[in-house]
Amino acid sequence: MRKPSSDKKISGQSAFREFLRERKPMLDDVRHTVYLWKKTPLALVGTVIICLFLLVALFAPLLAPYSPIATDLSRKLEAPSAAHPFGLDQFGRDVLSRVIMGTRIEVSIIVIISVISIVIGLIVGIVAGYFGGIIDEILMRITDIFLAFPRLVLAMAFAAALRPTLTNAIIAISLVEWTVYARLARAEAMKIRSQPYIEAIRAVGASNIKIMVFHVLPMSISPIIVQLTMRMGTIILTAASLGFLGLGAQPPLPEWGAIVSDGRSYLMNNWWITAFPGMAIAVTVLGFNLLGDGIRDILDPRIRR
Amino acid sequence: MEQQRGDLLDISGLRVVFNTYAGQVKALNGVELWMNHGERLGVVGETGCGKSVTALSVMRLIEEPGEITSGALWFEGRNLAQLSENDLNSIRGKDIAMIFQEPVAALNPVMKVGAQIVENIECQRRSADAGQIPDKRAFSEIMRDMLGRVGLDWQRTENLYPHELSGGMAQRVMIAMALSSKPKLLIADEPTSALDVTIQAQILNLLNKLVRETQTAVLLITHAMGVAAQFCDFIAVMYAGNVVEYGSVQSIFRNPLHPYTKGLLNAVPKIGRTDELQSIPGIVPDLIDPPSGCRFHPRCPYRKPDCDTLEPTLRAAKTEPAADRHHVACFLYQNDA
Amino acid sequence: MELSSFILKRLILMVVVIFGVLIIVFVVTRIIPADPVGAILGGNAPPAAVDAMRHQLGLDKPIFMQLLDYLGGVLRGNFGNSLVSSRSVITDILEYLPATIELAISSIIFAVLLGTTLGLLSAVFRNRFIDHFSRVFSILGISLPGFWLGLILILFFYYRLGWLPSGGQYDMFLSPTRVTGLVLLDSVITGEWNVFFNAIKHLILPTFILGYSSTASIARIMRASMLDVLHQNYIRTARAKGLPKKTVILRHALRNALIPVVTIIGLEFGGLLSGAVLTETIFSWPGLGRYIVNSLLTLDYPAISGGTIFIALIYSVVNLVVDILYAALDPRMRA
Amino acid sequence: MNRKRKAIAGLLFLAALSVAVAANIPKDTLVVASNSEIFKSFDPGVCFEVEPSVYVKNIYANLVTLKMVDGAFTPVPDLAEKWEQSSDGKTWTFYLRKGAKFANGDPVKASDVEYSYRRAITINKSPAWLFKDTLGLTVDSIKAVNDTTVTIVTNGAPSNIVLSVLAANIGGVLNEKEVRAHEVSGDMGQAWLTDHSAGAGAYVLKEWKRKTQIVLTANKNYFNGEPPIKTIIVRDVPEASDRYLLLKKGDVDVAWQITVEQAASLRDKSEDVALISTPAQSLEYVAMNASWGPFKDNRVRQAVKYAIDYDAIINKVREGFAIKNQQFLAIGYFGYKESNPYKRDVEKAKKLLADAGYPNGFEVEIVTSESDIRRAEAVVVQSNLADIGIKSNIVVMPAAQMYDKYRNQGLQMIVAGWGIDYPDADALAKPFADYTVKQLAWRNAWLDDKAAAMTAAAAKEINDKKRAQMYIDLVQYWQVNGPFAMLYQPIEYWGIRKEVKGYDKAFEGYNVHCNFTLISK
Repeated sequence: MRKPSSDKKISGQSAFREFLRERKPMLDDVRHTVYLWKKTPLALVGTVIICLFLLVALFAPLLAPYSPIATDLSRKLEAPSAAHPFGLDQFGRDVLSRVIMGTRIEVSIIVIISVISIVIGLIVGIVAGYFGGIIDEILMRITDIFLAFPRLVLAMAFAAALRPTLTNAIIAISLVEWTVYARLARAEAMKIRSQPYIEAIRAVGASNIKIMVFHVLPMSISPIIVQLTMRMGTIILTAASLGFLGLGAQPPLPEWGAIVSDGRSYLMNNWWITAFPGMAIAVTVLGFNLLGDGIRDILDPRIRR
Repeated sequence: MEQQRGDLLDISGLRVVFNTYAGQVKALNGVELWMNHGERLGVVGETGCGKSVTALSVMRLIEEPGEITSGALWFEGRNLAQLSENDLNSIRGKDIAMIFQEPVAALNPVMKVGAQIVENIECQRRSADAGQIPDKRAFSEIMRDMLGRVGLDWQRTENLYPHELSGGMAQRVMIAMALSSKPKLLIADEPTSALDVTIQAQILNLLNKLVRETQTAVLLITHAMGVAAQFCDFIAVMYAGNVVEYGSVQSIFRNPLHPYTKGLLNAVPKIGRTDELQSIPGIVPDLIDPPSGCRFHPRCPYRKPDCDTLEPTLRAAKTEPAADRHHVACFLYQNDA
Repeated sequence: MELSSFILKRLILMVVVIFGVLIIVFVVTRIIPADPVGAILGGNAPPAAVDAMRHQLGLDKPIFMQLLDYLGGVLRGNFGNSLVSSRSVITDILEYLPATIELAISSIIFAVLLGTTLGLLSAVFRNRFIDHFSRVFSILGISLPGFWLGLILILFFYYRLGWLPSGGQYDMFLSPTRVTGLVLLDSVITGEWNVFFNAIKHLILPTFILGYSSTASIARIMRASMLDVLHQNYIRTARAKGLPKKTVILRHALRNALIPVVTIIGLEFGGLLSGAVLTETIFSWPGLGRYIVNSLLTLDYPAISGGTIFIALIYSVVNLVVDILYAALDPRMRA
Repeated sequence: MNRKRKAIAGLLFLAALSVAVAANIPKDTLVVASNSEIFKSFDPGVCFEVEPSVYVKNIYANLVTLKMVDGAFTPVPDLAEKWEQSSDGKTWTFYLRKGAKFANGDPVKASDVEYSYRRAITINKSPAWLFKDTLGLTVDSIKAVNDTTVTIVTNGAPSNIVLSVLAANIGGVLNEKEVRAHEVSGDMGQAWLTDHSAGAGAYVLKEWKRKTQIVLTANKNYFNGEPPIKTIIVRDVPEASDRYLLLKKGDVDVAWQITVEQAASLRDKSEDVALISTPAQSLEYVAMNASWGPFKDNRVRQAVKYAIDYDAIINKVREGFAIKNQQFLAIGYFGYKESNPYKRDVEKAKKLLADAGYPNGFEVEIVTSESDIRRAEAVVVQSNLADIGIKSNIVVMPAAQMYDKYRNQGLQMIVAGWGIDYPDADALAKPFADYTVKQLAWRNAWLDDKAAAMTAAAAKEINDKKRAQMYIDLVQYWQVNGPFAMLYQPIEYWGIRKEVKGYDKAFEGYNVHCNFTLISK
């Protein structure tokens, strides 16, 4: 039994210690996550790559030595040199600046696709999980239909249907990506729906919509964020593949997949047009995957011990 | 140094630690244990006192993040702690066998039960007469005989999968498997704790019968004093990683010396006694930074000034006849503190 | 649940899904603001010829009518004729399907073998060099863009070293007899061993590129499930029996760890079919993937619908087979 | 013990694998790498794409064929020894050579010609309009008078048009007996002829494994004697870089559609591989929608024509694989007289724009297709227009979408090309100058009646000298007022191994004339 300290003298110091004691389980968890984080160097490497990727995207205009679309046919297909570390492409454009500006496009691709697919996924998932019954059955069958297609094939079909531009490619990929989040949100919603406190709130007169928004939604955010980091790698690859097939970003937009596709017939003598953007895709997607892998290991109870 | 105390097994100064994220758990703090051929030693203590860890350490089955930091594991003149992995493998399953608390979980879910027993027999035979071509049919015969001796109809049980067995049946299979290679020492890590009471008695009686026939020594890990008293010849009481008292069943029960043993015995309800049960005050210590000196001192009513600085060692208590081997690790009985 | 009713339910579900797929593909291809006929007849064709062809194909009818005609046709197994090859879509697909299946099967086998080994190694030697190496190697699998890596490998292995061919299913001078369309299988059936070895040489690079991307997810699942299995009690029993470490891992741990891996093979097969689209273009592989890409670029409606439906069909059938396999592998499911 | 066995099996396996990959190509075989994805059919009545028609020309013999004689296409006898044109110019009589046989040995009879041409009209596929509209033929126009004579009654089109059309794919003569034998539910053998052949040409179509390869074998009964190359294998290789690698490695003899840069590197310095080139039968142009905004005023159209840097496009974009030709007639065509009035003149263009009331220019959308070359041209035109104040953005569309908009006059500005159907001035004058035929002139909404009248008159003129002069006048008028800025006439090129001989002769005047029999190794 602790000696009760005198009332007057509860100093700030003991209040802080009190605050800490209440937070112990959470702090404990954070310490454990950091410990695991340090133990998996791969996740560290992933984090570093992603930070670099975001920084380059942020300061792209400053970093890019030349304009990504200025053509200079007189110097086309110049090999990499000090002035142009990544060399020039068949239109005489600086490949390095195109790759750097491309970072910004990749970030916008990821952000837009993630937002659209999460919004659709949440709506479909929560509604299906929360109401259950026939609504759940219908919505889930629709999800199954989208999942029946191999991802890229469906994205290609949508991209070809809408005129092949970057925005349409983004829409196409989002139409494919939402299914992942729908399933997650549905699982979360079904778990919460059966909680006793939901009955209590409903008894107090809260409408379904309010429950869904204020209770189900916040709970399903965390698994979705985790899934998001793992999906980003695939999103970039899908966008790049569409670009490669000519169904995605159109020139002169320096989307990485399109740059690789542009340069592929010059691979023999001017390898640099394809090599550097390809490497950029590889490193960035590698970063996201390492990050995602690290997160997955940390959260997977089986591996956590 | 040589094996002196028990001619079958002699554990001295065994220390085991677990490096977890929260810090280093000092699970065993110099365990002292010994037994002779054919004897039965019961290791009792509250959960978390390190009795299971001791059992696993004997066969060096401690996995990451645990590790044996020091101590000797003498077994018939050989120190298991220094043995190489394949030398140890020639002893595991052959000379020392083990059965566990969760019998169903201890069997491979995707392999038929009969096959798992045959695997054990085959493994022992191969190490024994390496030259000969393993005779599959003979091994099955032995397996069927063992299943019969543990009271199971082998025609039905042989082809079942572990999840198709009840707890009792699974433990019988484990016993059949363990004893199929006629080990010198059987380590039973809380074999009956997960079973309901009626099955517990059956299993213990079965074990008692089989083990007596083959004169196999048994190291029984249990938290039930009653089970230990009924089954074993000697008892070792463990507390927070140390053996605090060791001796024959009679001397321990008749004349418990260590305060913790006394507390344990008072906590056991006895038929006919209606007075209120006493519990031992305080809680089991946190083994990451255990109490200094004797780890029981914070809860010990007879605490003396040195108890929280010096660590008591297991010493023979002079009062009893040598046969009882009564030892205790407490400064109350070491006047040269 | 009895196995047969499990399959029945899945079959009904599959039919519903395929029906949905039919509708989606039709709608998607029809809202294209473009005129495939013009492209196919070529810019020079006079408008009269274009209109004649549009009428002939019924493209001038209202969308809803076209949908009914199309669904009627599909139910009778007639997916219409491809605007490009003017052959029935079914014949086209049946000609190209075996090549894609052969590539997909060899890639999934490669991915499973490589994936499980990597997963096993990184679980058994956790947090040591082998663990990090195999995880990076497998993660590279889903990070490297297949189309880019393919080009580079061709440049290296074909042009610089000349060890491997740059594309196609077999050498142009061989003319293997076609039985099922799967060149490897056919060459075994007909005993044409020169075709067999040649086909393998042609399979190596495409299989690596296509399979490599599935290796990562298989390796990850394998590692996680292996780590989980290694902590189970029956592994401790196996070690207590004095079994050598190798036997403990291969006979006890591996068999249990493989069960969850089976489930994602179905999913990975879908990934393979996506990947096939790119790999086939790079390696001039006469498969369904290339057929679909080309039909998308030339807006060949019937071919797009027929091709995508077939791919969806294969994908659903494979998933069903994998689920049944899962029940067969794990005795606990067979109760 | 079994470990040893496994090792041996492994070694065996590797040995089999490492056997030399580069199959060396026998002397009497020619291997071609091209992208045969878009090939539809080898049926002469159906095939209308440029590349497959190369093979159709070598599989089927025609009544008459075209050869490049000192820079101009000249009709030459093929199955028909000689022919006559009636006084009113409408009825043509063809006399077949004696003893000509089909590949399967059946003799070539006039009834085969009658059947082939009637079939082409009845199945009414893409090339059918050449017979029906251009020559005004109906099923009854073709009659076999006897076994060796055929009469064809046309709408009186000039001789050069009639003979050019008969020399095209659609004029290929089929073996009636064999085609009827393979007819399926009244399709007149179309399904069978897609990947089989029943012709009398130099080669026989042995096999077409789609997306893999096409195999042609020499026709032993060919009336001009069996060709030196016995087998032609056309490998389907969709990737341009693959085709180039195969050529450099020696796994193929000929590579089609390699990039301009690769072609330039072969032309300049390459030991084992040579470059063959010949002016192509197509034209590359920039067109303006004459009824859209500023382009309504001819001075604005003139300004654009003066703004474009033709030399930059020819030398930088096409690396010199192009000929400056600023009219709609291809070089060497009937009525062609060189005339390239436009040169890049920024001042003049600006002045014209100011006079037309657009001193600070305007904004326009340039549409083009996905090929690298087209996009490069659009990029150059974009910067050229910017120099005179016209702001433009480029929109790249797949062919299907582009044609849809273009056909409905929906585009403002386009960079595109026009392939020539038959080697006669009319085949170019009609689309480019006569809006009534609803082709290029119509698509760019240049509804100029004077030009339409001049084109129609020239098409009917019998007298060749007068007809030639009419085309020269039409070109002159068209260059001043037309909505087209002609960029160049492309030069077609192929990469070939040094050991292939006669390829340039065989492909001179490509795709009107391609004769594999001239090739040897």
